[in-house]
Amino acid sequence: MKTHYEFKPLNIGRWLVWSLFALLLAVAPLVFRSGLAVTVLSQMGIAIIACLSYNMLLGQGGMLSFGHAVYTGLGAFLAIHALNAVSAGSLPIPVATVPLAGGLAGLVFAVLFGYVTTRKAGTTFAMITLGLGELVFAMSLMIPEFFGGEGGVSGNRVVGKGYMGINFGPPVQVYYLIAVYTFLSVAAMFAFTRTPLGRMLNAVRDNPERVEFVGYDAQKVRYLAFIIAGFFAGISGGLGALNFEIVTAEVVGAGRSGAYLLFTFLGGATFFFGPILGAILMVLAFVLFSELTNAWLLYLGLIFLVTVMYAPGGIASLIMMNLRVAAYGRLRELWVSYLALAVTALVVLAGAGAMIEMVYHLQLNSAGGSELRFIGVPLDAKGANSWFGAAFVLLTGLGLFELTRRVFLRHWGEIQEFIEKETKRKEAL
Amino acid sequence: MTDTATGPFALELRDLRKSFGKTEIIRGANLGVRPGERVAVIGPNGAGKSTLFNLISGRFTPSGGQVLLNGQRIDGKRPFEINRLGLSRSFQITNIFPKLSVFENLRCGVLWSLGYRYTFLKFLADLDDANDRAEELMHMIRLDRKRDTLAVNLTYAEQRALEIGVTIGGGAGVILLDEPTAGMSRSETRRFIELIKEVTVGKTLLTVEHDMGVVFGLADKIAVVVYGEVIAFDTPEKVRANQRVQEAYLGSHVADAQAGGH
Amino acid sequence: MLKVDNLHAFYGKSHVLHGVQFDVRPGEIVALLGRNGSGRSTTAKAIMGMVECTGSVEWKGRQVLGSKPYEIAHLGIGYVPENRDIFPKLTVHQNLMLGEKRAGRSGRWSFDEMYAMFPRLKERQHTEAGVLSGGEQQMLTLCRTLMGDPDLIIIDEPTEGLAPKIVELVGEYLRRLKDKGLSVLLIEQKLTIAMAISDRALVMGHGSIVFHGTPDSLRADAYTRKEWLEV
Amino acid sequence: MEFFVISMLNGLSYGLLLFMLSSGLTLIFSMMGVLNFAHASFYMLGAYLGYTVSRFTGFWPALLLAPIVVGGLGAVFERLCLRKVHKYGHVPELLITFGLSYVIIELVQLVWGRIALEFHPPAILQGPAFTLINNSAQGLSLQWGAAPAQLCAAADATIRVVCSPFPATRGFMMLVALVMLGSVWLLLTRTRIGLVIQAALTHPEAVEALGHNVPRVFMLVFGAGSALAGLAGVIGGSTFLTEPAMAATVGSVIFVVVVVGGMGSLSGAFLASLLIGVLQTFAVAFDYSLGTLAQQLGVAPGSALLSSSYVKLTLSQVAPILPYLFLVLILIFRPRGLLGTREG
Amino acid sequence: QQAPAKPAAPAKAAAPAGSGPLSGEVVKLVRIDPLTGLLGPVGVSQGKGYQFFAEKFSGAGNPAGVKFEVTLIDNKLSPAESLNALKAALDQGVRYIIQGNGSSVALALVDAVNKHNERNPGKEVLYLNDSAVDPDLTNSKCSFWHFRFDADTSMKMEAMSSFIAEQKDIKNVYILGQNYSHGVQVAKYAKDTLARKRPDIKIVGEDLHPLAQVRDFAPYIAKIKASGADTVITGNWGSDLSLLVKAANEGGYNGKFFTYYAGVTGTPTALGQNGGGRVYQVAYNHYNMGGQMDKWMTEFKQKYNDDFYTGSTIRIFETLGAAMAQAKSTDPVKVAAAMEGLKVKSFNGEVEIRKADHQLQQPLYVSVWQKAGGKYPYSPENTGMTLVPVKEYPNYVSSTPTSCQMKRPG
Ligand SMILES: Nc1ncnc2c1ncn2[C@@H]1O[C@H](COP(=O)(O)OP(=O)(O)OP(=O)(O)O)[C@@H](O)[C@H]1O
Ligand SMILES: Nc1ncnc2c1ncn2[C@@H]1O[C@H](COP(=O)(O)OP(=O)(O)OP(=O)(O)O)[C@@H](O)[C@H]1O
Ligand SMILES: [Mg+2]
Ligand SMILES: [Mg+2]
Repeated sequence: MKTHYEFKPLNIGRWLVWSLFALLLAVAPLVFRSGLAVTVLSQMGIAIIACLSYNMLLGQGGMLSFGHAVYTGLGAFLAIHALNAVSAGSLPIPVATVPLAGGLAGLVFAVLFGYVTTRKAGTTFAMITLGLGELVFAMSLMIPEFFGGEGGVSGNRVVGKGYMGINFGPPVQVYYLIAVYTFLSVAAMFAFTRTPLGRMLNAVRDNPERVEFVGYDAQKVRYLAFIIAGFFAGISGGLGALNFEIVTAEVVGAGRSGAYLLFTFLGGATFFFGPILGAILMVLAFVLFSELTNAWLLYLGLIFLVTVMYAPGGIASLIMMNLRVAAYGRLRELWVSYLALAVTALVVLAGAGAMIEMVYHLQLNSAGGSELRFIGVPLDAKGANSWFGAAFVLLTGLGLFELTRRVFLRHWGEIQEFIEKETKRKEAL
Repeated sequence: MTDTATGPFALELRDLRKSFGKTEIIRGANLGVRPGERVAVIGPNGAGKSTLFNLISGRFTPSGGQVLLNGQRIDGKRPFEINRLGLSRSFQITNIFPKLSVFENLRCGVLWSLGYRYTFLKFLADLDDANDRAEELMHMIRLDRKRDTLAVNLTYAEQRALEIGVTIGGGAGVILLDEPTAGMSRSETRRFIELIKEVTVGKTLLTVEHDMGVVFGLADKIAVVVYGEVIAFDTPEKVRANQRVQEAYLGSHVADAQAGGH
Repeated sequence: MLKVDNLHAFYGKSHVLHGVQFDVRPGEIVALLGRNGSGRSTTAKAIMGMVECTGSVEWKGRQVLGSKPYEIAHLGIGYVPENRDIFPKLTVHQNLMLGEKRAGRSGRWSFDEMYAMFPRLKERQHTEAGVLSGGEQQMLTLCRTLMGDPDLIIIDEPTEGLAPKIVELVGEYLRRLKDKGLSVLLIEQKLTIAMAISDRALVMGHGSIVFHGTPDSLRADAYTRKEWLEV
Repeated sequence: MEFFVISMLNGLSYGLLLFMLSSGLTLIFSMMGVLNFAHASFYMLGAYLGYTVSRFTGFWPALLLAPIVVGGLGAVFERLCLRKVHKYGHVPELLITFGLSYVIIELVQLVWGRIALEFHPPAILQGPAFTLINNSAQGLSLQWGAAPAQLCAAADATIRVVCSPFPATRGFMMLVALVMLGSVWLLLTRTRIGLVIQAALTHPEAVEALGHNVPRVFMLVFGAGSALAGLAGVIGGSTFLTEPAMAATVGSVIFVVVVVGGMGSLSGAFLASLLIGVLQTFAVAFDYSLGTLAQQLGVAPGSALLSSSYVKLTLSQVAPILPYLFLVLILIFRPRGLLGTREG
Repeated sequence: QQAPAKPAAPAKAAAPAGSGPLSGEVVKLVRIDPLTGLLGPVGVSQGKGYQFFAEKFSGAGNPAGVKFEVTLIDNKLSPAESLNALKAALDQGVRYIIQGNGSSVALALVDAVNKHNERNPGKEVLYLNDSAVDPDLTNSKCSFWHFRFDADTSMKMEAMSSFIAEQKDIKNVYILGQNYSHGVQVAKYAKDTLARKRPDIKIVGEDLHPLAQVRDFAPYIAKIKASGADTVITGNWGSDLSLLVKAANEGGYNGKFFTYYAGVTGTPTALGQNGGGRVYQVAYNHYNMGGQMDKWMTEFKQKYNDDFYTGSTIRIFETLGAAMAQAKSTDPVKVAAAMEGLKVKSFNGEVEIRKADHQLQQPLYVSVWQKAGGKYPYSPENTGMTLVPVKEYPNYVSSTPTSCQMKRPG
């Protein structure tokens, strides 16, 4: 009996997806050329590795870690020390392999810390990682020999003449190095999900007890996965060290760990590609979103509330749901609803945004006059008109949104029913 | 205890004991099962049948006594160690991997025994033996059509079947089934018993059952557990005739009616 | 007392009950029989307000369809779910305490009576219910519901996993409940016991009632037994 | 001796402060299993609301009103948001409180601005509750309220007198913490609410079928937990600082208390708070480091080693992170916490 | 780009077009500092200062006649974010970067600016540091591209210790600090300078605690009391300072506190009446400088309802203007060269950018926190309190030697 026949048609699709991914990585800096864009792209690559490695724990192993930055961060520190050793000539390895040093460091620390953390799952695991994270962060300021104190440790990635003009001076060269690492790491982590250990990790997540009755040691499965996740986390840290050429204590901080958790979840922990989306959003949120508005933290918080409530599977699950609808050929009838939803949602956002921005303006900026522009519309933060206008827009938007949402939900439900019937029918065949 | 067959025991309990806090639940149980025997374990509710299974399979550590599998002591070992030595069990309350598909569930059950252990250097898709074995199991438990359905979405009976599939997947020689037919209707039960018989050919089987029909249909021998002791271990006919068993367990006419009904 | 009419129930989009109709009179044991998946448990849940449904459920002359489960419980319907649903981390005694609608007031039943009914529970009253044996858990759920002093008790497969001797005992107790004036809607798999104690029997198939009559007439109706019960 | 007494008092009162901060968290966590990351934000909200209300009504009514408002907001949040994600499990529950904490902090800054507020305790709480007087001639004595100046001044140069006032705010805080302990204990043991919720965590439908209005109970518990946070906020805000960073400083140490104490154990949380409070306070007093230890043991490490930070790090320097060390150790060796009954 | 300091509205020609040599040229500056988080309020307040003074110093306000435009980027106090912000600024063609809060950010920026300038000749940027005080920045890590306008930790300690040396009643000193480079450096310089100036003063204790982690300072106060210290030297800022003083008050500790940052946004309110008469601050300015500064501060307060205290802001515009006029160019390389050794008259007398290490040499003031009124009426955050100057130390006293080996381009 040949069993993997059903992978055949998918394999073509898979080749396509991976080639597209590679292509995307290759052309991105040709499209977005500014200095900021290149470093943002680099950071996205780095974040993608970090979030995927985090999701090995969260999504695939059911381990909620509050201290993943420990492994990315320590990887970064080790990598920058390695880089400095390379610069000093005491470590004869090419600069391009420095991230691997970070990976090794992540691995070693995961071996050390993972031994105690992965003995338990659930809340106990979460809390140990929280405690370890705090400890490592506190230590980072107390032991300047290794962590470089407040200023951190800096290095210089340009060592010697380089090879064929590649000396990693120009950010674009570093970007391509990161892109290569990103591609390989993503591929490796995807491959991992298809291996016996990867599958058993899912089993451990679902039912650690039962795993022991099919011959596996649940603890050991968790531990091994933790080590592998630590390795990739370290690589991501090492790439970060190369990109910034400086590593400071913030890389092991709780803020980082929290961000990995939040954005991995936002992207979608249940699908492999979810964390990739999450990572991209993370970089956008921290680098660009915060430049657009002072109220970015507020928006971020609200986005999380809404996502957790209405799309607990993250963005990836939304996409997959629509793909499923598309597979049954019924996505097309939804676009009107989507359009309506988007438009009304934008109206709500405009109303709410105008009010939020006015409050912020009043608070931070009032001396510059009470006028401000919000998406091109002049507003007067002290004028009743603007406030009434914004409130009106908000309320109308809310009303319309709710209306369209209901219509959409009915339609959506009907389609789901249809799909369910179809699957039942197919099963019965 | 009367030993009809001779030779080494596949599974042997020697004065096995287990206490929870102050209460002793298993009070010196003795039992010897020969290879290939099908044994039904019966007894009143709370007698300690499931506890006995938990002790044998390593879920609990015994407070005293010994458990031997093919002559080797396994008491005090962890569940996965015992499993690797060739003993596998199912659960009274369905216990599978809810977010994995039927096929994945079964494949998880076979991986270790085929020697793949913790490897992450091979693709699952390339493990022909594991895939074939899982397909075969899936066919045996008649879930081919639900191959890619997540286990949570199966009906109760299907989940029970899957539970059995995962249990026998590893190819263990000794199988413990805890109330495999619980919650099934008569007809389903009948089908299911056939299934169990079919998939456990040549294996040593211990199963807990309350349904006398099943018990008498399936078992070569019956072990009666009462108050943490094995008070009788014999052929079905002799056990049914046993006065103590009558008193402690079977009650009067219901048992007869049930047993006779098949 | 309980009058179910044209009841349709849905799990999300799947339509499970198709116009179920029956009634239960005071002091009566009604057996609800049928194959796996015929919709018996769903009927019970629909009465308790736990699934989405349309139609009519009248209890003591009052429409309860659309009420919340706890409101229905307060009106005097007790429900013993099929998958036992004991509270694993609470002790046996605490499980029983939760059965009471108001702390300390248990109406017709007291803790002592419960413990007298199943001495096994008394022995284990301070144990976490999660570690009870399957049968013990079944006893516990029954007692827990009785503590709420219901007038009608809906029991979903109470003898599941019980030793034959206990099965008999449960039958015994159900009859005693009836003597105390309770009505019982008994969902059962084991025909023998259901036929032995019930006043009327209903058979369900594919989400509607396909047979309605006394146990004797069911015994006589070979077609129904073959087609819908497969015995 | 007097240093010991004062340190002990400081330690206990700090422990009680920790308990006050975490009691609401314990309540919600032990009953609902939700690790409420927004707890510190509710604490902060309590302080700011307390400040605003007290400007209209004075401190004491604010002490009552602000927690009620915070509790109400908590209940509303439970009703509108948390309830929706309950069915998805603990991680989304935790994340939604995470998101809420961002929102609250930003909103608070929007409404009250970004710099510290002048929120003072009422006059009656401003002085010392009592003063410990250590007179090298007469020994240790205790004086209620502030000690008169002449008692604290040495009459003659050979006598050393040290007056250590114990702030009334601290005393009040200890009192409130004890009251909280009592009321949460009553709630847990004298009512069935605890049972209902624990049962509902695993089988909500069965609990409803028994006649309990589960959603309402959840809402009440979350509201009560938030109200406790709010109460702590009014007191903490007036005793310490009312500023945007106040939530962050309370931060994760309250989780340490709850987890070290044991999941679902009120007495455990209490014990853990006191232990951590005393431990940390006394640790501050010790300047021992690995280096001095080695020297005392007669080992003479090389001077290069001696000057490295690892070796120079003193106990007092690491005092504030001891709770985390404690947390990790406890969880490794006793995963269910000091007095916990269940794991995870 | 948001907020506080949108480029000063050009329409409001507060400063008429100047007549300097570069009249009409626009100089863009980007300030990379926190606008959110722990130091957000400080960054926001300082941002307003740049907005205010960019307008004042534009056009006729500076000898070169250039127009200054300042934008703010929020770095969330994160070095990595700051490097992103730097990239964003470079993309906009900005050649002047300003930063101040957090030496970790400062060190990261110096490093990044050095590398950028080395790898991109012709596109150099200057980094103007208004408040990061890590001495390393003008010693071991000194850079041609970096200029510091605050006085570094060692200079301030020089002044502070001179003052302490004059106080005969100070005999026992306790040093307490946050456990990171600033706290460690304060402790180190305190010990060095006191040993030099008043060897009889005993250091009776020394402690470091984690940054912004301590909720309860009572144990530290108990320890300080037990040590018999009459004076505490601390580098603490923000809530770590306010809570310390509060705990001292409550714990009945009456000694003096010598601090660096009593006047920074938020701290005055938090201090309130606490510590009146015994909390000292050493800085290059205080709230009652008199003259033009007083007028500016009043105007600033009216306009923004906030207090201006970061005097470096003014110095940056003054020196930039002068250097550009001198260099007749806004090219950073030439301007930097012109800034070296530049002297300007400023609100606290003549100040000089020392050529050797680019550290501004300036007078320092020791002031004490007490009731406002009389000669010293300015009350920050309407607390009714103020910082009253008790001693001024001219350049030559506060100056400290440098170990800088400056590498100059070309
Ligand atoms: N972890 C435990 N702690 C305390 N008591 C336990 C524990 N596990 C089981 N028991 C008790 O041991 C007794 C035997 O339980 P067991 O589950 O083995 O019974 P059983 O024979 O399988 O009954 P059933 O047929 O009803 O399933 C019961 O009374 C049960 O309450
Ligand atoms: N939660 C659910 N979601 C979707 N479908 C369900 C759900 N529960 C039950 N069903 C379906 O509804 C139908 C009736 O189920 P129900 O549980 O009422 O049957 P039953 O007669 O009680 O059978 P059993 O003997 O299994 O208890 C079945 O086809 C079942 O698959
Ligand atoms: Mg059992
Ligand atoms: Mg059913």
